[in-house]
Amino acid sequence: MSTPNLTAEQIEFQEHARAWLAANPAPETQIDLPLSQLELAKREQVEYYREWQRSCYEAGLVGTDIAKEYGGHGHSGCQDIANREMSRVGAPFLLNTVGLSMMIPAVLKHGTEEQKRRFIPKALSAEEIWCQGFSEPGAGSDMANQQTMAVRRGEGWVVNGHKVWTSFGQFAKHMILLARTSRDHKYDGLSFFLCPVEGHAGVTVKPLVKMTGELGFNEVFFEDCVIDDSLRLDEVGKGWTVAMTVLTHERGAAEGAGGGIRAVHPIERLIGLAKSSQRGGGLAADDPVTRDAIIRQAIVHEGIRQDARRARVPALNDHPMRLPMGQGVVRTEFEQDCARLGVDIAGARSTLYKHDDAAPDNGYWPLAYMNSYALTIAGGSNEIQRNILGERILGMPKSK
Amino acid sequence: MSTPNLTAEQIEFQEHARAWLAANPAPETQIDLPLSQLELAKREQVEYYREWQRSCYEAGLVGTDIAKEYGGHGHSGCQDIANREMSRVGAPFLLNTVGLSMMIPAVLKHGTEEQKRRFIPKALSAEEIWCQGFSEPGAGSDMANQQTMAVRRGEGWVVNGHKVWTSFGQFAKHMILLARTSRDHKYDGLSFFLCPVEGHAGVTVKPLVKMTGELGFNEVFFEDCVIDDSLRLDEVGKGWTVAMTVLTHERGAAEGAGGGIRAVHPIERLIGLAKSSQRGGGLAADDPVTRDAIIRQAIVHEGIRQDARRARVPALNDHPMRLPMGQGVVRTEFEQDCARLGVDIAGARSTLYKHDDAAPDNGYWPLAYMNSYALTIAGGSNEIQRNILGERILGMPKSK
Amino acid sequence: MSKSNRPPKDFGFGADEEMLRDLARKLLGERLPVDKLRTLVAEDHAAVYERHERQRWDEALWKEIVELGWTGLAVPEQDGGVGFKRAGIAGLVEEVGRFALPSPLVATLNATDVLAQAEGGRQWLARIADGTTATLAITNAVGSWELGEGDLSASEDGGNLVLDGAAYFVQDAFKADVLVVAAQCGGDRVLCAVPADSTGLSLVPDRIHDLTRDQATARFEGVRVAEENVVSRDAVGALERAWPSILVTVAADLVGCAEWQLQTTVQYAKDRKQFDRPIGFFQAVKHPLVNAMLDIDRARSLVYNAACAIDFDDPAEALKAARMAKSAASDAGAFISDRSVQLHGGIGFTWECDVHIFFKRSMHNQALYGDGVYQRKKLASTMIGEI
Amino acid sequence: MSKSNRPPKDFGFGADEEMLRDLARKLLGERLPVDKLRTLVAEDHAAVYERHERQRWDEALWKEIVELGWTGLAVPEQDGGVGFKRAGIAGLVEEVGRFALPSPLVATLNATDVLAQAEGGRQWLARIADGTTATLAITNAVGSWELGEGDLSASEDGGNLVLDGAAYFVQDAFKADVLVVAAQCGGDRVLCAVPADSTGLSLVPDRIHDLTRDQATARFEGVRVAEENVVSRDAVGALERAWPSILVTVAADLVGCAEWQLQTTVQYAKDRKQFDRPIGFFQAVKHPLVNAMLDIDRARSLVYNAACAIDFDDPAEALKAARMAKSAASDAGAFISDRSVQLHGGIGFTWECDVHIFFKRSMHNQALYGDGVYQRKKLASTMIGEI
Repeated sequence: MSTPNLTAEQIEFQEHARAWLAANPAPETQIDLPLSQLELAKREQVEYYREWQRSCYEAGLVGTDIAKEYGGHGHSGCQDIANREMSRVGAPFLLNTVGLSMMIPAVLKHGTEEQKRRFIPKALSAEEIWCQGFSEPGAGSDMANQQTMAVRRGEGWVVNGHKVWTSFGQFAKHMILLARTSRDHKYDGLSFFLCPVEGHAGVTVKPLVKMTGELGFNEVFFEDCVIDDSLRLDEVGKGWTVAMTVLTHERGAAEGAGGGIRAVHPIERLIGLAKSSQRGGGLAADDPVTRDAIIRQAIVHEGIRQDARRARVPALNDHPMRLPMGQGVVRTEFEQDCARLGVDIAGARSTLYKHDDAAPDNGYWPLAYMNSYALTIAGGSNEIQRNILGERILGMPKSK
Repeated sequence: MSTPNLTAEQIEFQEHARAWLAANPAPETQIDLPLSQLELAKREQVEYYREWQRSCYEAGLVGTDIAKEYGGHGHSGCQDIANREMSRVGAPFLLNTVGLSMMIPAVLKHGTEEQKRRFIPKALSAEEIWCQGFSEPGAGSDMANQQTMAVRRGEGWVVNGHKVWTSFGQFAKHMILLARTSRDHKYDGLSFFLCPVEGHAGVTVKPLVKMTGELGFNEVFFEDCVIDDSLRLDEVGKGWTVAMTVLTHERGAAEGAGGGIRAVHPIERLIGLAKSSQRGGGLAADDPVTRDAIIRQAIVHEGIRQDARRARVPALNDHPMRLPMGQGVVRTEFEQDCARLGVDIAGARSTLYKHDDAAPDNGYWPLAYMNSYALTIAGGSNEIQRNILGERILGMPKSK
Repeated sequence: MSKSNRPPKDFGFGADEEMLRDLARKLLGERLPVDKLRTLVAEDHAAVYERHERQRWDEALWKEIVELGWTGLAVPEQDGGVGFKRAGIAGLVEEVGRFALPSPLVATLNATDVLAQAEGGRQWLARIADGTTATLAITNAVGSWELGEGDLSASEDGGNLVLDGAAYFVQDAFKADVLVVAAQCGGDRVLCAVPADSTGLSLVPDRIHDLTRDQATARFEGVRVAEENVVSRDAVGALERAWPSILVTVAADLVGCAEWQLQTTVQYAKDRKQFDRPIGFFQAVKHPLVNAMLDIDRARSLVYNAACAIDFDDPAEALKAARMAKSAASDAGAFISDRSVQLHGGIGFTWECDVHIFFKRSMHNQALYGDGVYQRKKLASTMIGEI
Repeated sequence: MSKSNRPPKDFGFGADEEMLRDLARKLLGERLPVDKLRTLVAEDHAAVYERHERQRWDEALWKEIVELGWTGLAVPEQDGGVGFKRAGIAGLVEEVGRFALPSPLVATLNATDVLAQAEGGRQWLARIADGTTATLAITNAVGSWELGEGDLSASEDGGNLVLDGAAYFVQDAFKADVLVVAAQCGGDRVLCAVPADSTGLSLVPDRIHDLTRDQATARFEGVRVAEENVVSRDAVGALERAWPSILVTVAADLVGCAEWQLQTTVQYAKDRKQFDRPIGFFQAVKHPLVNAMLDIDRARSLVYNAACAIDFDDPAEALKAARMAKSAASDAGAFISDRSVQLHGGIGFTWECDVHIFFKRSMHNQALYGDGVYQRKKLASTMIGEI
């Protein structure tokens, strides 16, 4: 892990982060922890991760680069270091991922001073969990096709509609909500709200069952839900702009940010599986076709790391968004392809669900494979991402 | 090679075909013969193949099932047998492929009695070579976008325009010509002609150089070329219907019909190459990743054979055109994939052109690979073929 | 069944075979439309994956199937069965896959094929023809399909054998009356028919993804096998001879399942609108579905070719053809499974959408008895030569 | 060149490297636009493929390049060269690939890298820094890249060596002043620098597809090599140490070439109309080009990573990174080559369209020193372990 050219502040911070993480390993627990954030289903799991994020926050590893007046620690260029160190020790994931990587960037860029002070500190500490309300049952990959309406009434807005794919919805205090405030314009008719969820009248959260039989996503129904106008982010009709800020950040921010199960090196994990799996009378790890498939993934994996590295070298980027925007497709399909390869290597043992003792890696592979479709579908399917790349980066005509 | 349930006529014919082929092998020659029909470039090559087709015709192996009044031999269900037997002995290909598999089916279905008597016999004997005039420089994959105009004048038509991709054009006596007779309708504005080429005023044939540096295709320019109305096939405005007859037949007729170089079993050829190529310090044939790639192709190859077999069992076809129409894409990409695999197996030796003594299989692989794009592009690219399959077979909405 | 010298052009798929296939399609279409299937196997996710309740199947429908004689189709005529052509059985199993029928039919067919190759299997074949269900218990703890491997040993005790150890990945074990078991007995590998209720035999359910079957570990603690139930002293030989049939049956199930996935996804692509058009307008949807269709067609054609080669008694050709069919069917199944979820978009990822039922059945079958890579490795040994 | 302990985040691609790259892009953009390239190498197909005339290159441009010092970039400073970072050389070679420059630059760089690892290579390095061109002659008759293999033998004769046999697939042999040759000499593999005009050395031109280079078989009949030209008694060691640099250079050429193919095809997709729309509207055109872009990006990032690893003297890491780069670049090159012809449609298949020039250069480079499958096999041995 290379960390050259650090400032004095960064070197000091790195030492602090390493020392703290060494002294404060994630607590042992009897709780059945999920394989990833997407499978969070039980309150006790949430409390475990909430507590972990809170202690990381208090140690300065979360909100590291955010100004002190918004509850941060006021460092500069140290969050990446914190993320890397957390990842390095395989720390649990940070629970409030929507708050950290979607709400906070949006509020910092588009919010009022009051909104910043009200929402950012409690998101950093995980006291208030956030969820995302962008997807609708009818909208599919066309995110601008929002049907949830917010209608002006007095000082506030009345919201009616139906959101889907809402991770963390059942535990969330707030939602970043994209809603239609005008039917006259497709894009300019959208506005962005910081909408209360938990205990708020007119909001009902209903957990959705995934194809794996697990929970993790929710449907959220709005029936005459009233939101104060102070919870609007940026101007009326600027919702699409805010949403783009959020999504650009999300797609680019997959790196770092604590690891949990994902901190295990995916290629090492595949190799480990191959070394414990049979194929054709020998070890799968000795089967050259399997080896070739694993090394293919290893090259993609290294490519993702090096793409991220090259993205920060302007001289080696002809188009500034080409590498950052391409990563969404590359990373999600890498996860899918790795998981599918794991299924294939596991062979007969891929038939086993996670609670079966004989399932390799506690049943990770088939579940990760099926769950990977959330990555390639949600937030604009990879088909749509390829349209966007072809149009915005390569300049080809719109396919829609 | 299985030939069950033959009629007495067929059994007798098969014996005749075998005996004749055994007694009449293709003559030895000093001529540099092309790797496939598409690379025919020299008059001496043409004469060699013309002579071969003529003798096959006289022996009853060509025009086998065509009525005697049109120069055929009046058998029933024997052409397939003839093709198989020619293929089995690796006979040279039949020169007049456009005449045999495009013109004759179209004239039999759409032509007048006079046209049948005039054109079919000399096509069977290869006395008159045919070429095809469907593709235009501006039309690309949209075959209905013909710009070559045929304008009525007295008893005939005056043709102006420009055709491309015309195999055999430089040796052809006639062309099956699709031309526009009305600008008011896209499809119904097309008509079909049996157009004279060789020595005909207003027709200029210019050989086109392929990416491989070989000849084989031509451009054909029409400048005030006059065609008699008796050379029109079917009614004015029915050109698209006739063209569909031709193309359906073409795509379905890739089987059999004499083999030449293609009669070599493509998988045997790949295995042979692998057994004579080095890879990583051993034989390529011992490299399991190469083996896997070869067997993949072997399965596709067997699949093509069995698809053709199943296409003739109505009980195993839910949609009668699904298998026949799918074969165009499958077969052309099979040829491309096999050739590409051969390039990869040949390794450094794939850099060599056909006249280099060290080139494996006389330089077949890289040339076959490059020439395979004629298959996946011409006559409607495979992208368009997939549209047609999705629309006509699966019933999805048109992408155009 | 009449055998001629040459495999027929129509794979031997004649009027009888078509009639049985159409009957199956009609019966399953009436009795197991997809909404009934969903109620049957996927009503409550927690029951399956958290409480691990035994998966359900329609036993009344199964009784009807037994009465229709499907269990006896693979039993030779001389043993009281129908001795149906493999081509006909493939046609039937395609429908079973298309409706994702939860039943011991495939397991029973597979076990029947092995018993038919065992010198002492006749009495069990007769029982199967009468409706007894069976399954194979031949796989070791890591799921190896190598025929000589296993974790069961047999010792002689008077005229009987005593079995100890375990067999893993036993398909539809809880629906089977008898387990066909391979065990190491000194230098021999013996094949035994062990009634499911034998003393000392316990079935431990696997927790599996597939909702349309069960799977178990069969544990043997001093299970006594009477002499007449030791059906062969050459288990490897019997399994080897049966292997083409076993592969073709699983491949046919995959093909039927894949065709359902294709048609369902095509229908969704016609109905679902985005950007004001049915999504089937877009080539990113249309072309993958065309590719899936071509893959399925290949697999289907290869299944009938292999079935026909089995019927016409060409063992080397049959095994080669069957491996090709299984390879093509596994790959076609994997591809359409992937696209069926992806192209259904958000809804395809949920429990309420039926695609996951077929996705999981297909995933299970893709692995069963070896995936594409595995089959191609075996094919390379015969077609290119040993390394 | 300063070396620190850790590879820099920016691959060491700083101001100097950017300046050289931009200079190269400007020079080649002015002196070798694609229409000039076509005139230079592809004016007459019969001259190349039928009459087998020597392929042409712009010697005046080459003289300028030599004056700019590009031949000395890889020569260490202490030997009179520039000792430029590999990251900078990769940036230059990307441009060379992008313009498909016919020249002995890549061959000379590759030979330089080997000489720089040979204990007795210094005098030749100094000459290369002054403009002498070189190439490697290390490949056997079947094109094996295994370092210990070859068809050349050396025998001692006084202080000299005498070479007999042949080296095959020698890149740009007719443009090289000196051949760097590996030969078996008793139990040793020796590395020699053999001037191209040595008595007994003859170059037999290969007939190749690529229009932008030449290739030859070098035949040695009693070629005497003076002692000072026996540059190493451990050819395998020198080649092994140079191998990462060699792979990265070829990979960089592939990446530049691929980027030209991508951009040219994208432009065609914008300009060319079918069905009343630019064909780039269609996802069957757009999505493959996006995939090509992502593949090229990966290869390019891996090239700079490998170059940087070489600069920072981590041999094991450098070889691994270089094999990854070559694998990714070969595959990316193969894919965009395929699509560049297919998506250009009919015109892309013709000699008059420029895509074939890049298609053939890419195809040549994909194979050179091992394709993706080959590199991954080697990587598996180190990353997973020997079988």
